[in-house]
Amino acid sequence: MKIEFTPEQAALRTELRAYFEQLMTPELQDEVDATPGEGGGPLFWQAMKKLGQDGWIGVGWPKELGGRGMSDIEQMIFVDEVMRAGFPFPFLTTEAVGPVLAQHASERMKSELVPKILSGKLIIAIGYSEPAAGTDLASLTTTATLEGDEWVIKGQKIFTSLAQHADYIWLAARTNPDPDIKKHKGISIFLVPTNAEGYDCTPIHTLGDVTTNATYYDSVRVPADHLVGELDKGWRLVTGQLNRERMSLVNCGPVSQLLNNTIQWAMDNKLPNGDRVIDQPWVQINLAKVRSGIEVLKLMTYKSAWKASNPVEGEDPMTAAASEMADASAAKTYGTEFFVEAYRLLAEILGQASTLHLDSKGSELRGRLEMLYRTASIITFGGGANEIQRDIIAAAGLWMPRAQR
Amino acid sequence: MKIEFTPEQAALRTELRAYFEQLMTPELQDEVDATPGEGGGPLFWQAMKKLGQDGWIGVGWPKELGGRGMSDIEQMIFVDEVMRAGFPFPFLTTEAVGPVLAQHASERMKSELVPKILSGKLIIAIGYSEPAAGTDLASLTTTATLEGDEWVIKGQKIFTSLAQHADYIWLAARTNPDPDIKKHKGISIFLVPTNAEGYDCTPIHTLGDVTTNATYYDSVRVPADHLVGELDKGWRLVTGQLNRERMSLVNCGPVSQLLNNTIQWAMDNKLPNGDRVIDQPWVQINLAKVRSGIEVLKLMTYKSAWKASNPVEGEDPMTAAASEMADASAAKTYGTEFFVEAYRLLAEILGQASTLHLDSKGSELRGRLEMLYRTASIITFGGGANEIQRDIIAAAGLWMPRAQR
Amino acid sequence: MDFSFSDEQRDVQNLAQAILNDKATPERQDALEKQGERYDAQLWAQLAESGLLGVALEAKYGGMNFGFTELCLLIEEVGRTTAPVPVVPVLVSSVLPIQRFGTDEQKQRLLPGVASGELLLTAALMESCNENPATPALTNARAQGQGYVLNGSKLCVPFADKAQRILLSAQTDTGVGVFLLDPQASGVSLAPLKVTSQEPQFELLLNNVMVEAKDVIDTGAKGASIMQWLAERTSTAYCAMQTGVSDKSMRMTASYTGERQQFDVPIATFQAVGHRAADCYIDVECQRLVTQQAISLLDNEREATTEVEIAKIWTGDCGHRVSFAAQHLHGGVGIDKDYPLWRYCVWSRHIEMILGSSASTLALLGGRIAAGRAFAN
Amino acid sequence: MDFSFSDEQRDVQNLAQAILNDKATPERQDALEKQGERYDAQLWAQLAESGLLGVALEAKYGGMNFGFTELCLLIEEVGRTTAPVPVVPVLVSSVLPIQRFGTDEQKQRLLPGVASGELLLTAALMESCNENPATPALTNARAQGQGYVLNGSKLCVPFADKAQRILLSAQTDTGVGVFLLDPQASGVSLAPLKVTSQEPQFELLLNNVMVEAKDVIDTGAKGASIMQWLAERTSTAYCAMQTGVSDKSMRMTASYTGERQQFDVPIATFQAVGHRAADCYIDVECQRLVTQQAISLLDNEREATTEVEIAKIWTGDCGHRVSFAAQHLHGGVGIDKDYPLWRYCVWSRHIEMILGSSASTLALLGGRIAAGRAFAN
Repeated sequence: MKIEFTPEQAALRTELRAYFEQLMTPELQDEVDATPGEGGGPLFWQAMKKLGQDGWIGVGWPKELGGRGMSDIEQMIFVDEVMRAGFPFPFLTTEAVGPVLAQHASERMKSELVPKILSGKLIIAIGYSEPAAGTDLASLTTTATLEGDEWVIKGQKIFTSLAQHADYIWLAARTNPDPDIKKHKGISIFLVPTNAEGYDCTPIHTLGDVTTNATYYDSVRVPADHLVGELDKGWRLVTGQLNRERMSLVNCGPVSQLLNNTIQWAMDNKLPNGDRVIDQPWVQINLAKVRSGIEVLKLMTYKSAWKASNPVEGEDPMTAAASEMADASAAKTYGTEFFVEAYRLLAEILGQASTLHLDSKGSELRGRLEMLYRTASIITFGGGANEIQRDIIAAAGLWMPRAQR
Repeated sequence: MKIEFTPEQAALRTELRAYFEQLMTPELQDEVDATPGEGGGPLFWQAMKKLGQDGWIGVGWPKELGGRGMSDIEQMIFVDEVMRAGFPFPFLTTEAVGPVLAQHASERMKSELVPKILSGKLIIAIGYSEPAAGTDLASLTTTATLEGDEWVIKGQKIFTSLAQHADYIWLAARTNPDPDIKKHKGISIFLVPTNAEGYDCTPIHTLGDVTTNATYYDSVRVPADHLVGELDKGWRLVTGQLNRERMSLVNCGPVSQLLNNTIQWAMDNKLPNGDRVIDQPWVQINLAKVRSGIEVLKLMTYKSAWKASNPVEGEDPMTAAASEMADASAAKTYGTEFFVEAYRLLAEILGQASTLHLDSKGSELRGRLEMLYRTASIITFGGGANEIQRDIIAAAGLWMPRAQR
Repeated sequence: MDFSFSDEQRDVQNLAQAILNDKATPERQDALEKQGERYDAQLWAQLAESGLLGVALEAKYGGMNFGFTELCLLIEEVGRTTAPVPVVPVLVSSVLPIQRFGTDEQKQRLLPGVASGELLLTAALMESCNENPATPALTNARAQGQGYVLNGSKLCVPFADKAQRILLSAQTDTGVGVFLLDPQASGVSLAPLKVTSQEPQFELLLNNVMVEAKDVIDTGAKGASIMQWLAERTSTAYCAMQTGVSDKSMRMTASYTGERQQFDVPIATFQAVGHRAADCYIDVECQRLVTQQAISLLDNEREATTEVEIAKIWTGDCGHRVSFAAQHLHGGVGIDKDYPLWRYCVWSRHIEMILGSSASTLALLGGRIAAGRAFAN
Repeated sequence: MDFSFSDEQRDVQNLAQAILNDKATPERQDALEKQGERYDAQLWAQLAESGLLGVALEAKYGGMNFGFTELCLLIEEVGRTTAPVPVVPVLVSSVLPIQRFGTDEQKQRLLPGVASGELLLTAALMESCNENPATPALTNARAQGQGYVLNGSKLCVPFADKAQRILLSAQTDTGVGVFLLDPQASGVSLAPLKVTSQEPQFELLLNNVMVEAKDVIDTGAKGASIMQWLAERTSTAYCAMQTGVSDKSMRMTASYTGERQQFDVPIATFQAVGHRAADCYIDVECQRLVTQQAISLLDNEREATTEVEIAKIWTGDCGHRVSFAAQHLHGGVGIDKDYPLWRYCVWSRHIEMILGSSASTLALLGGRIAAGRAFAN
């Protein structure tokens, strides 16, 4: 047991921090701030291209697929740093969908898409949720039917984030309508080009100004080889990456940076009586709560990365999988709820100034806290609602019996 | 709307506070401290007798039953003050069971027991819970069978608190064993004398040093007129007083007194650097959290008392009952969980000294915080587990549909 | 102890509900926001016509002659509908101190116009890093002739562009002065701000601005206590608004989760969902009670600093928790701007952060406790 | 980053588990408590025999030559069984500073006896209203001849009656001195205390007590840093114990609720019960991680004040929450002394309150942040 970075890991972190500080020019920062969490502007695409050239896309992909083959810990350091810098790196494309696509898509799709992903030229949006299928994802009703050598897709998806910048939708559709089979069977994954006929995308405006989309599939036709993996077995692809995705939602990079910026702000600003804001004991306590909450997130994410590369010898695979699942759910639940609390604790320090929008005169810390109040809830219900996560923890972490559902 | 005491109410409070300060002699305080929450010593009985003589038992009973006929607000002031003084007043006997007994028991039992209760000479213990019937009280299995003109009672109860000082057990038993009727039907209430043959009582020692009991009923025979109210309709008597009992669990008198004592302690004691304990900002914040939590409890209990005497004109009775139930459950849930938190916040101020038992050298504040750590959980699961209370709130307060159970 | 509403109070409540439910619909608010300004002049006129803008004004100024309690009933209903009308800045923060501390001339000049809806007033209560209007640090006033010359700045002044006068405090030679500033006066500049709640707010810059003698409320001796008086009423009025905001968010959530089906049942039947909503119920009840107490005490001009602080602390906590519970239990719908929940969320934040957060207020209350001024009685 | 245990570490863990599970049964603890003293001398001897008492001692003192990590593995298992043995006072608070800062003579005189189980040591870390042993306020020492004369008092000294020496700090002319006090010396009086955890503790009164030169560890220059060093290790060792206490409480709760039937189903199937247990799982995982980090850093003699404070904060919070969740979900059984949960609850409290609470530690951490010494890296 040695819970600190090795000298090599510390060096990688230093390298990456410097790299992203350079990458995030004030102009790029402004562009990114204007479309929170989204990217998609010209400077964003320019930075993506540079990242691709410098070999920073697909760092965790095996070398044979064109990646850097970094270990999980190194990869986590990369994620920490890119997120800390605030660059809207398209993780879903590069880390979640990308490697699966590189393994399971047809040869033609692979050879077309993988180079584009790795060179930072392609974003793929994920189309799972439907109006009546959110938490209960398996009840989705969008269908794909084989007609000749084409799949005909009919249905509607909501919260298809990034669709406005994407070339493809990674779409889950029902391919086996037999009502007698379990509803999570009979689902398949398709790559739907966003320029296909019958495809439509309309924005959904949200509280957090993050634009997401409703996407419509009015008999969209795609070639047979746009099916990814085996027919009717898409559910595995949907859930296969879940643990890692949950971990990535709660990365501690951004909140660490925000805490540090708030500390600095509270040191630099003065109260009417001449004391610094940070001289107020309640401010110090708020900061300390955030500081100690962050420490756990850091350790959770690093432990999970470490575990991925270091399976316990001789452990029963089912026990190992259950424990991994429980820990991912614990991290997701803790982290997402901690964020809500942390943003509040920091906003209290700014007081009413924390309600000033980043575009406003007088706003502080680039309006981050103002924006985060409006976006923090998304990942408590999204990414698998926290109720489901707690169900998983009780069952997989504590082996408690579950109610029939 | 005028949320402050009338001059008369304020005067009553002043009178009672002075009365109980006199009543609680240091000797009585010592006796009471030795058997937390329990009473039963010689000075306790002496004080009970005086309370009876001074007309302070049954203050809320109607005058025709021998009480003072006080309004609900006045009664709440009385409860506040007796609890603040720390006297282990037998509320269950005088306020919960007593009035029901005075209304529903047989004439012979009434004429025998009511005068004793009102003169402070009799305690009645409640026998509802069984080893397998706690939260699911209606599943109780103790039976009572009529043989000739006697009821024969067989079974076991647990957590029969105060049984060691009681002359009677107020016992719930199954009188209709028909498996086809709903399980909360077919339950009746009996008065079982603790000197009856076949009755046995053994102490259960608890974390909080509060002694409670297992009581055993090995074919205990009681005369027919020991049945209270109608046969098979005891469930109504069990649940009838529930709202008021829930409110009484969360009275703010004791915690208010404890807060004030802790404030005074923190003013009187000094740190190594010469500052008073209370000069530490984190101590002030802990105190402020408790202070603002108490304020709500005070208002909840007074509002509930006020409502009992002031039904809203023209309100639908079902709506009124639902709202009363939801508010009682809200108060019980909030109050019992707040107590756990409040005791912790105050104990942190004392630090390790809060782990010194009242019988120990060096203990502070009569060891109250030490003891309360060990007793605080009882009322989060007892008195209707808080899970059940939240179910009630969702259904009765917010009209949300419930799962089938 | 009397927790009931009088018949007159119920009338005020019913009248406010009728107008606001009818006029401040989500569709109407959506349309106004799209036009770029969250202010409903028509609705304001209608409230004036109904007499509600004068609910707490004396009859001689065109008011209904009721008190702070009745005013807060109106404000709670504004919270319940998130209606885009400046009830707190106008009817509480500026009108109440003028009616109590202003000169007869000021009252006659300004109050009837408020009651009739013809003019707006507002107050500038905040400076950068300074949320206590009783201790202005960035604004000063020096006597000149019969009047005063003001310099400095205020932040987050609501409706400053539409107000006839802006009530504000400034340091003077003798203490804290209270002034009625004409935003059209020479030397005043207003810069629009963009804030979470979308309330129109402004930064106010004062460069040698002349305030005439007739617009002075206090020159220094009593200014701090006047500002404290109005800050307590402003805080409490926002607490009343939060009651409406949180109560409605909670009820929307209860009803949405009763309809929304997942796993073939309404999600309200999952115990975790029911219990989270139950926690909201508890929070709202707690927040409502401490708020009603503060209102009642202030209405009777009792010393109520402790009780106002407690109401403020609960309001911040309850507003925050209920806002996030409602968003969470609604799922994606809760943050979709086509569904009205989001306005409740941003107003919860507005109220939470105004005139001190829960954390800063806890520290104040703690200080009062340490000074022996807030024992539990 | 390496979260694994080495084979040797697993051996220590397994050995500790085997002995403690076998000997520190609830029945055995019950019997000892009824005899009036929570100390299992037989078990202590057995731990000595197995070598575990010397787990962190150098081989030349009869130890296993392992470090703080391995010692904490033993301590966690003591927490998991609530075994009545003074592992922290003896093996951490007194043995570790002696091994690191003591003279060769002190080490040779005292450490082999600890490893063999023949003698106990302890430390007096607390005074009335003073939980920081690096700033002794009520105890002073003045030089006399080759030794020192001590006066003053310490509170809550564990096992003071059985210890050969009591390590303590006192104010000297030149700073904070560290001494090894003989509790049999003239002028020492011990008064037994009664505490929540039932650990044998004493008030220690010192009236002109002579400490010989050979029992002086530091006369003033480095005493404060020695006490800080040992306080960080003591805190962290208690954090490790809490991991065992909370983890076991949680697992007892999961298994009890899986068995206990109400409304004809195991109560674990109620979502509210499952979720409360899930929250315990999260808490225990968080507490374990920050504790392991603090252990690892201290074991490598890194500067770790921030990380120790964070571990202490989490430990207090987690200990408190898991204790009450476990009691609550067990219902009446949880507080019945015939079922072992209650011991876990009282030990949670013991650990929570020792050397500073979560609230006081948060304030310390906040101070470090304000001083620019605890940015998130």
